[in-house]
Amino acid sequence: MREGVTHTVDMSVKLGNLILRSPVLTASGTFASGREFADFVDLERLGGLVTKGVSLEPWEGNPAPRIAETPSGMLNSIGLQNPGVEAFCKKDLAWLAGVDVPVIVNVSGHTVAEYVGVIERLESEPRVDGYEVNISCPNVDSGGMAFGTACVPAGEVTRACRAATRRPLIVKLSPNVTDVAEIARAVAGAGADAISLINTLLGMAIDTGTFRPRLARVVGGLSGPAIKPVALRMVWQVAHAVDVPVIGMGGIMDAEDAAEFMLAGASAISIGTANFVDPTTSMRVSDGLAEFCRARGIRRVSELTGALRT
Amino acid sequence: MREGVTHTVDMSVKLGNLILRSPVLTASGTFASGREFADFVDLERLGGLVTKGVSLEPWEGNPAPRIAETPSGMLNSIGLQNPGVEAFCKKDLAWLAGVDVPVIVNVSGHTVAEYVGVIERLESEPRVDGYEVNISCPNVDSGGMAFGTACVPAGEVTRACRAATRRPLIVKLSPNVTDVAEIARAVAGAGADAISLINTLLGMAIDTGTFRPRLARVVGGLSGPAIKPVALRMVWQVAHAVDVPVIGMGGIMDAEDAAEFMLAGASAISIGTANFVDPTTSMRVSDGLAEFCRARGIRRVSELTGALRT
Amino acid sequence: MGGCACSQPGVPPALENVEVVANDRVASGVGLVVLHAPRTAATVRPGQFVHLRISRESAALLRRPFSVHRVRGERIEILYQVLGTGTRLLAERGAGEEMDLIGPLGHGWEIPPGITHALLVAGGLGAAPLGMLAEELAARGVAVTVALGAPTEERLIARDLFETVARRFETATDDGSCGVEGFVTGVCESLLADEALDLVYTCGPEQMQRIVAAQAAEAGVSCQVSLERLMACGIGACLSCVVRTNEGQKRACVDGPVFDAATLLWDRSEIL
Amino acid sequence: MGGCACSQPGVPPALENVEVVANDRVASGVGLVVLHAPRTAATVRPGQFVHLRISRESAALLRRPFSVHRVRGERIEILYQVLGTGTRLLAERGAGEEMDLIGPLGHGWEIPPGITHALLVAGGLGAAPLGMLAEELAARGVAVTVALGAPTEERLIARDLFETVARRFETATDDGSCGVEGFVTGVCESLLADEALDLVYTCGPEQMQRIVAAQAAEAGVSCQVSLERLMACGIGACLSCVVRTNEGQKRACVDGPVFDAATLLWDRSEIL
Ligand SMILES: Cc1cc2nc3c(=O)[nH]c(=O)nc-3n(C[C@H](O)[C@H](O)[C@H](O)COP(=O)(O)OP(=O)(O)OC[C@H]3O[C@@H](n4cnc5c(N)ncnc54)[C@H](O)[C@@H]3O)c2cc1C
Ligand SMILES: Cc1cc2nc3c(=O)[nH]c(=O)nc-3n(C[C@H](O)[C@H](O)[C@H](O)COP(=O)(O)OP(=O)(O)OC[C@H]3O[C@@H](n4cnc5c(N)ncnc54)[C@H](O)[C@@H]3O)c2cc1C
Ligand SMILES: Cc1cc2nc3c(=O)[nH]c(=O)nc-3n(C[C@H](O)[C@H](O)[C@H](O)COP(=O)(O)O)c2cc1C
Ligand SMILES: Cc1cc2nc3c(=O)[nH]c(=O)nc-3n(C[C@H](O)[C@H](O)[C@H](O)COP(=O)(O)O)c2cc1C
Ligand code: FES
Ligand code: FES
Repeated sequence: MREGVTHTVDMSVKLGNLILRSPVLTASGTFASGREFADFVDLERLGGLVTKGVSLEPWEGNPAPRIAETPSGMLNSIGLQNPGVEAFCKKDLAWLAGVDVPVIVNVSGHTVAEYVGVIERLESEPRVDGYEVNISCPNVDSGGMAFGTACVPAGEVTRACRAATRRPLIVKLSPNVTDVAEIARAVAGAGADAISLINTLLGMAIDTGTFRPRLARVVGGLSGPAIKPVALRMVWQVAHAVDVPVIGMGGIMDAEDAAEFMLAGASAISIGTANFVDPTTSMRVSDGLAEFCRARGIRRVSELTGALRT
Repeated sequence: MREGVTHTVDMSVKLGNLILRSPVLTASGTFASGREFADFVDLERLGGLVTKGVSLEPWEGNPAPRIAETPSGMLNSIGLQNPGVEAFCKKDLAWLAGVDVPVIVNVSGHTVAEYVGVIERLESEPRVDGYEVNISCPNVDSGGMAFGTACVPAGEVTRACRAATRRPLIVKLSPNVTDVAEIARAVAGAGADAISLINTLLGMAIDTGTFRPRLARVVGGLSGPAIKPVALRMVWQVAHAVDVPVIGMGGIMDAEDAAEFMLAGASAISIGTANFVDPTTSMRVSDGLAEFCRARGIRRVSELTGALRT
Repeated sequence: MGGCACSQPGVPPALENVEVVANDRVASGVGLVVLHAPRTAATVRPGQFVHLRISRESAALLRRPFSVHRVRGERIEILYQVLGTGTRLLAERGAGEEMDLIGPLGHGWEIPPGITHALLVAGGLGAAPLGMLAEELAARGVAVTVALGAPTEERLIARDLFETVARRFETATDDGSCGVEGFVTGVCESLLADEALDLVYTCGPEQMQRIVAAQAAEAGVSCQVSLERLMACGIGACLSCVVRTNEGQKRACVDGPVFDAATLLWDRSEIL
Repeated sequence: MGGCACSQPGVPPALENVEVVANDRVASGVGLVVLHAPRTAATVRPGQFVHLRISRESAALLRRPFSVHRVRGERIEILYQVLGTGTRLLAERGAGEEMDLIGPLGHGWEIPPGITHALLVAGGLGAAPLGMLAEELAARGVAVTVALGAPTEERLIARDLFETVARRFETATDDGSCGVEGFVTGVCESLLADEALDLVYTCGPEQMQRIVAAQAAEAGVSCQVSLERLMACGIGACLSCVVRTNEGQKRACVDGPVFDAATLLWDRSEIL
């Protein structure tokens, strides 16, 4: 069966200059650098592996508790804990050298200079295929989301990163804004090759037993199926607002969900929280999307992109 | 048991000049004008009944399908279908004349003048105890949410409505904004006696069988437990930003949920989508909140407001 | 019907805790669940429905509307087609498990006094709300003719019930495995020509009901249809279930689900 | 332990479909579920856990981590306390029902070569991960002393197992209904004074583990503790389960749940 599927449906998609063998990527922060999933997933069948956020210096992240379950979703306030770009190169990229999959490094920073610093350090690393600039993390005090909620700073970070690399540059947007299309236009105008969305919605949960917030940091980012309707709406808005390709994510659990995002205008999609629920999700979605197309006589998965009938 | 509960816990709350016998209200658009729920709920035990949105002229609403179920939530694009303020007075207020419960009329309009027109017409109606100005409906093309997503128009509508009435004036905010606290300050500054939030999050769902949006209007408002974390976060932010009382809502299904909103800073709470799932929810939450307080030796439910320990 | 709730006062709906008595597959993808629901059983009228909460844990939040197919003592029977999350969960429920419902709901079939011969036209699961009606008509001495359609013989739902109560019973299957090969609308057309009918009652896919309504209108026979709409509340409060009629927008859950076909503005109405 | 995964290579975790063989209440609010899980049963080591998906339909999305209490042939046994949504659902699962798990997971108890006498201190459900350990120690000829604490006699979990394998078995209950009246830490203190121990293993409320660790340190005996943290992935990818140690932040799911008490920075660690 699977053989037949891969033979009849062309699963490759184009993201600017990047040609991916599948539209299924992994969402940053939910897949580490892939190693932990190697027992569950054939990493080489992924369209791309988007790493956990990497910063110039090591970041400690936020105090625990860092997660809370919510109806059909979860909150996290990990806070971009990571060992810094140097350790990332030594450990993660070294391990990834043995895996044939496009690697997109998710870049974090408190300042424009820090974002650029990470990219500059990575430019000499052959194992990096592109960058995803995270201007939308709700879990750090300065930088992060602050860049992603207004057009001017969003454009500035993008322009500075663009100047630092000729590699594919994806900018990841925050959903915590009044007009996501406006921000999308700003970053596309500043040179982004693609836009990914959505990052998490800022949320909160309270323990009625202790009268305390469930997250030590009080607020955190909401992800999972609960946010899918919001994510889909934003992908649809952004796909209509800009010419660059869109990578859609937010609550994708199965191939039907993935198809919804592509119909709304996404050229590729990312699996996030679902990796925790079922570590094989990315493979299931990949196979399921191929089957979805085959069953409908669709020859190329890319034909789904924007095929919504309104 | 219930007897004991009502005797030992003071369930009354103050919303500006309004003293309510319970913090439990019904959310606009989910309870009509109460009549349909009279078989399930003792309306006179509600803190207040917030009516479906009322406009100056009759509104047709949006074409069907108008709802779609989503994980732990639902989308709606009813579009404020209502027979206009005149018919509302004749039918709904006439029926409510026989029910001893505070009536808060939810007011909609395309223009500032329309909002004011509704209030002016209702000023002479003794059965009206207050207004909730909806500047946050995502389901109408002009007016509605447009007023609620920027400070200047939000302030303008509020000021105009304030000038038209001395009755309690609640302004209902949209969650589809970058900075809800800023909007809250604008409407509080313009004379709102209280702020209610959140209205629905703008979302979308797609039928992968037909490649069509599940809602005829394409986008609609997301409500239900899925949005609770976002609602709680916004209530918490707004309660810290303004001095006027806050009415919290968004996914409340039980007394624990209601307690979360009060701990985050709400003086009262509204039951919305849960009315569809269990038409007795408002009573269950009322009894449950009393029991919640009793079990913890809390004498007044109002002590929960803002009691979050951070 | 369509607004004239006067003619069907009925009892007010209530929330009722119910228990599954039996739950069996009756055709491929179709189940029959028997619920112990004394209040509903005692008060429901043909064409009314219940709004069922299949699970409290599920991420699928809303209730699901189902017609009451038959009543037996304190039990109601629901015929259901497995389509999505809710009906899949329903099919997994076994005897002894509990659920709750709101019911009885809606404005059911009108049985005008003095009618002597009625035609019931059912397509697929459309047979569900016509079961109680057929029994009630027969009990009142009204002659009942039934036209039942399905893709194949196996999918002819509630055949036994209709065969028992109907004076005349015709079937149509897409594959000709039972009765006429083709659509049930063909059978309807011949019956309208053959028989002296006072009324047509129909339920099934909206496209089919539309054709039946047109055929009845052509033949000068009045026609009642039972419509399906997406429903959140089921009790008239949310306005999700609107139906366009020549008297304005009506709510399928309280003004319907049964409407006089002559009042419907089909051209604007939604096909689910 | 704490980072030295070298000493416990184990098998890589896998997704395994499992079936409920039995699910019984063993004390008030405590259940024992037996799962047919051949791969996990064959490979799990004492102190490891499984990440269980209790329901696919539930709005509660995440898996739930549970220690493997015992292995019998192709079956694993899990002792669970009913606390919230997930464990309530678990308690409703009956024989024949299917679930899936990821396992075996985590770095379990270390059994250093040459030890002759170990003390196991369990508070409440803390007995769960100590079951397999007690059996394994006994099988290796290590003398086992067990101190088991609970609020009341009825809540002394896994008493039979410990009574069978332990050379010495002491209990403490809050109400004195069995053994010493008071906390199990009191019993632990006397045992540390009485017996010549090579190692203390403990699991239970974090506050209790902290005291036991301090007592062991005082007595110059090394101590291993099994920590509970909120876990999303369970496989080391999400960083939700961090534990502060003197070697930096560790992940409870892969570097733990068992840690050498001496490495923990208790003062900064989270009490669930
Ligand atoms: C008054 C009335 C009576 C009905 N009687 C019966 C009956 O006797 N037997 C039967 O099999 N079906 C009946 N239906 C249709 C039945 O309600 C749907 O098949 C069922 O809700 C599908 O639920 P699901 O979770 O399996 O599907 P999903 O597609 O997962 O449902 C998603 C949402 O769409 C709604 N929905 C999906 N299909 C329909 C539909 N056709 N009509 C209304 N809502 C729908 C669901 O209620 C839910 O809110 C009736 C519908 C109405 C309005
Ligand atoms: C390695 C490990 C082994 C465990 N072994 C056992 C065992 O053998 N027996 C047993 O009864 N319990 C054990 N626990 C605790 C068990 O995981 C929780 O009691 C359970 O997850 C509660 O789920 P719930 O849905 O009932 O509670 P809810 O409060 O509804 O859960 C909400 C969320 O919080 C998490 N959570 C709540 N309490 C805990 C907790 N104490 N530890 C970790 N996560 C928690 C849940 O997993 C879920 O993500 C273990 C925990 C860990 C980390
Ligand atoms: C635990 C966790 C950690 C995350 N870390 C990052 C991160 O480091 N960088 C980033 O851009 N997004 C991060 N995200 C956001 C996800 O990449 C994704 O945008 C979001 O979770 C929505 O998708 P989902 O609903 O499929 O999870 C994280 C999400 C989760 C749940
Ligand atoms: C079907 C439906 C109709 C609604 N109509 C209105 C309305 O007329 N005016 C308004 O201010 N809010 C309206 N709302 C928003 C609710 O009042 C409430 O703010 C929102 O649904 C969040 O609460 P919940 O999650 O408890 O439903 C409507 C919501 C739903 C689901
Ligand atoms: S379903 Fe709510 S009005 Fe009909
Ligand atoms: S639970 Fe994800 S890293 Fe430990």
